Amino acid sequence: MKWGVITFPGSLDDGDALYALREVMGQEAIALWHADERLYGVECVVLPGGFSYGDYLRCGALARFSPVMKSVARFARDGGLVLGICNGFQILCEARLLPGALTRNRSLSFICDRVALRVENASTPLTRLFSVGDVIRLPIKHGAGLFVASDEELALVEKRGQVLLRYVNAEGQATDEANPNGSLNNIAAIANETFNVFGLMPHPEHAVEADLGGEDGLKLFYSLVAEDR
Amino acid sequence: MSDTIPIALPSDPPVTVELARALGLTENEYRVIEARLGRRPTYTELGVFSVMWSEHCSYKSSKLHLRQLPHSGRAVVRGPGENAGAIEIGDGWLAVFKIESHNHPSYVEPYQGAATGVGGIIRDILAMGARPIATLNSLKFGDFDYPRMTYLVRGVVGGIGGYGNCVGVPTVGGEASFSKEYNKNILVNVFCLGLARKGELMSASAKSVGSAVIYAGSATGRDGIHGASLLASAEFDSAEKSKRPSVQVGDPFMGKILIEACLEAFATGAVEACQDMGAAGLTSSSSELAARGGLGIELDLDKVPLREPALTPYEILLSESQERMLLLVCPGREGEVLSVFRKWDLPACVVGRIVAENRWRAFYRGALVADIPVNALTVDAPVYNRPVKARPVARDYSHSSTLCKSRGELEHGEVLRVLIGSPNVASKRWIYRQFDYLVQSNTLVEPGGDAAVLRIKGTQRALAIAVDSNFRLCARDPYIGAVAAVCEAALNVACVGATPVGITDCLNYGSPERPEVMWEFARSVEGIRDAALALEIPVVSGNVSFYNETDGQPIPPTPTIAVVGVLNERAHRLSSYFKRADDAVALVKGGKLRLAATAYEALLEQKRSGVSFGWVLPPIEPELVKATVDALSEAAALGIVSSAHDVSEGGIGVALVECCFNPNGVLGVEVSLDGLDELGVGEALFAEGTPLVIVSLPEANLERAAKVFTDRGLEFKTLGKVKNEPKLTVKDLIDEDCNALWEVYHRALPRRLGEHV
Amino acid sequence: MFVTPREGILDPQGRAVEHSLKSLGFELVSGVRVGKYIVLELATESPAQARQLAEQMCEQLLANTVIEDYRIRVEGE
Amino acid sequence: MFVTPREGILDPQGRAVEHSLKSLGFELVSGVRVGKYIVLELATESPAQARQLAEQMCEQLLANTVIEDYRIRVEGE
Ligand SMILES: Nc1ncnc2c1ncn2[C@@H]1O[C@H](COP(=O)(O)OP(=O)(O)O)[C@@H](O)[C@H]1O
Ligand SMILES: [Mg+2]
Repeated sequence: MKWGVITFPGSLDDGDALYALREVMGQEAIALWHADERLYGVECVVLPGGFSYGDYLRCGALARFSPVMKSVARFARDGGLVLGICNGFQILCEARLLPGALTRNRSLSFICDRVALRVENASTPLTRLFSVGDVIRLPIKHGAGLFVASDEELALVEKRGQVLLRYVNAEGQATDEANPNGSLNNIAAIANETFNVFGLMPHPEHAVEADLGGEDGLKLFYSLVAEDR
Repeated sequence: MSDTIPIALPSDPPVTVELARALGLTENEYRVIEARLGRRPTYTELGVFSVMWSEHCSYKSSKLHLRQLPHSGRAVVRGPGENAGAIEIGDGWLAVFKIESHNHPSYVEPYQGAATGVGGIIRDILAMGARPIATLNSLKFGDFDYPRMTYLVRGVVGGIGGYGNCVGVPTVGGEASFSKEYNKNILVNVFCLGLARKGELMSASAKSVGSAVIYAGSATGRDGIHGASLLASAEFDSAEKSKRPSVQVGDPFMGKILIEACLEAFATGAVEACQDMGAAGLTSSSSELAARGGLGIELDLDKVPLREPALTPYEILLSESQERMLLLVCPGREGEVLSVFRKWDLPACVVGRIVAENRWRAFYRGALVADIPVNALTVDAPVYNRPVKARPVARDYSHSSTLCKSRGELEHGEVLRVLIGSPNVASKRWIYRQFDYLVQSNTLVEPGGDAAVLRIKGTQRALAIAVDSNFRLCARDPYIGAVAAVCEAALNVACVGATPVGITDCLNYGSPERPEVMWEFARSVEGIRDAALALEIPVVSGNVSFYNETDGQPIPPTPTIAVVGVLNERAHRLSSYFKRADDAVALVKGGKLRLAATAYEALLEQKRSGVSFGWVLPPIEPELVKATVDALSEAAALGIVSSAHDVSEGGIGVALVECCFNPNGVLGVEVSLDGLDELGVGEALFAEGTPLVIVSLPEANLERAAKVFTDRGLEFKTLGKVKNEPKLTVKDLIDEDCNALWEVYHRALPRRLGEHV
Repeated sequence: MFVTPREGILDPQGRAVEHSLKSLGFELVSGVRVGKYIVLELATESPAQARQLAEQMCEQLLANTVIEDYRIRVEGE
Repeated sequence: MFVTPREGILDPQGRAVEHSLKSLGFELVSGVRVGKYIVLELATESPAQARQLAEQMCEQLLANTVIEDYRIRVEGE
């Protein structure tokens, strides 16, 4: 599968995503530039983590106006696979390609840690190699990962099965203590209504080697590869 | 042009000795300036001299002493005097690193002060043509009860994360201590390491006449004028506000773009030399670039991008606005470089030229406003041999009669719990949880270990980095304290299995005009020298921060040492925590156990306010530390030990507890300290020492391992065994639940900061 | 322009600030909301045009209407 | 309460927002400053006391007076 990883000014984990895809998984992956509208025929677009435009105003707010985002929106409407990680998730929400919004962690401080996550829906392209209820461990590192939405929207997101991952404790329960940032319903990852656009706060690209914090992230990427059409 | 005399501007105040003094120059220095110029300086020139001759830029009080430090070695590619040191680490890679202080700004405005400290050191590394891959920090705070301290702690930690996280350079480790001596003068030292390909280091000296001087990055504002120079070169008076410059605000987003754009610009091959605009901004970067190449420079101040209109030449030259770099570009290739910056949407323009004549000249609105011999600003700046006056230091080491004073009153388990719950010993997770230590995908050993370990992609190698200082020892004896800081940092690097290859030091002291402080400084430098020589590690870069005093109270001498080490096989790295149950636990020991200047002593003194125990410092033998370092890397390479952890604050007991905190599940340990009999057994539990290392290993390897250590003249003493059950048992002394200790250890800091975690 | 978190939407910052204020001894405080205050100049003489532009800016960029409300004040209106 | 970056202090956020607004076609825009806007209720009848309390809160917590200025508006004053 051919992947494209976008570099916005201030993207930080773009190189790490490319490293994971190319060096660890042996996939074909190219770097996309924010000012270039073309997507060069990629089959999955990755919006990486980082601080695009310094997170000024709101996280993701300024990046969403990049020229490349026009094409990403079109690509998503046509059913293309789009994966937003951390800052990428924030950009996708700002661009209204995903519901809800991400605001500052309830502690108001940045958190870098490893967390347990429970798979909530295993029949999406991002999660198809998992079973519902699987508990995985991924790193998080963000200052604004608190997922919010209006009550109605949240109810819809839940009802349609758009919640993909929830923060849980070691026993797999979505408790308040296991919620690192205060996200509503412990939500860590969601999909759009048509299940081709995904946003997650944890960083799968930082969990692809046993030496560096485990391999649970690999399985998420491989799920998307399995989706290869 | 060279015989025109620079003009004064209508807005310039008259130049007098008083004005010179107000800018931090002495009357004598002012006279020397007049003599060098053969005339009275203009206001602009006076400003330029005042920053270039400040302690911060000229190292005038420290230079003579620093010359003693060993800075050569087979692997050293660049030593002191450059923007950072560089060491060859194999596979065609160079490690480029340096540590720097940002103490005063962080006290005035902790968030921005710490943030700009991170930004500044990152650009020092960048200027060498290296990609910054990690930062570490060393923080000294005061007592939590001191009024502004929680605010300072939160601000500094927030600022380091705020900048580091956003600029994409992982913060992989550091240290933090809390002691009342730093109440009014906290220390924020930041270390940065970058990687460069061999042969691709950027130069910091002008090469050819006619090269273009390109200014890149943020526009110049009024911020930080006389920031580093005056603020970092004069003591602090809490009542006096006038010396406080307008605070510098960092823009990490700009910092990140600047990294990418500069590296891309360097790759064109058109850039001959580069320097960041740090302390004394445009003035120091331009004059130092010219001086190193034995050339001159002409600057057109009208071309400098300004944030606000109507900045005077004085302000433009002295501004310390952040995120700015100065590049020298081969004549005719300016366009290539400028187009890279355009791609990144970053302001950049030509602001001057390199000239043959050894002059530093600035033009403003077409007129010459400064014309100074380059060397007068740099190599010929004043150097002082300041008077020193020794403080008495107790020299006789004996530990006989005093020991019993502490016995019988405190229960050992209780002492241990108090120690691991004290801010200096407790886990610093509250701090590093706020730092991105993962970005760039190299972090093999995360914060919380003895040293950070980073892989070098595409090779089997890894780098290990540790920063250390020991304020308690330094306050007692600046020589032993400095030796200890070097030894402890080297041991921390060795504990992950790496071989130390380079040192960078950040020397924090009070006013050099006090003979006692100057003595502390001189003794510390001797300590670093002796330890570095014995350990055979060159000192390749460093930084001096004087005038760390407020209301006449200097801080204790505080040399912060960072050691970088290399692991040839990253698979050989050791963890600091026990790996598995049934492994044997042993203590590697060289030299004497020590109770003086330990966390335990501080605790006892606190409990019986004012009582001094009269415990005296034993000497440290760096040769034994060298032996330990060598033995550890050999043992790691042979694969015969599972973990290694050096004993530091809190002593053997605390180190054993820390070893039990395996992140995959807390383990336990059962040991006996019988036979560590130079002290009464009770105190051995809390004794510190250098070198002292706890190792764990499969029992089958005990004999081979013992040989590796004892062959080098070290004691190797089997203490007991790792247990699956999370209990810490020390024969006759301790019986504690490790999970409960884990809670105490990890919740102490957040609790002090008023958080319910 | 004033951009504030919407009624009914979680405002972690407001909550944290309220908590801090209370622990500093400001017990009379309640209902803290933390928003943004954006000041800018517009090179136009017409307050009506200014308002219209400001509204567009808020809708498009300055506010995220999923979670924020905004208010505009035009000098000279 | 309105908390804004001080005159002369770098406001990277304001600069970034201005840049974006311009590239969105709002060319008439200049001098963007982004600050904080904090609304809260105080259980007191006296506007004078309210102002005094608000001032204390700004000094102690809400504004960082080294780099920020603040302004207070009290309803009913
Ligand atoms: N300011 C800090 N920033 C990041 N990490 C820190 C900081 N302070 C402490 N740490 C982490 O905690 C670990 C333990 O610190 P410390 O007790 O000082 O180690 P040691 O005693 O081995 O020198 C360090 O190795 C470091 O990784
Ligand atoms: Mg250690």
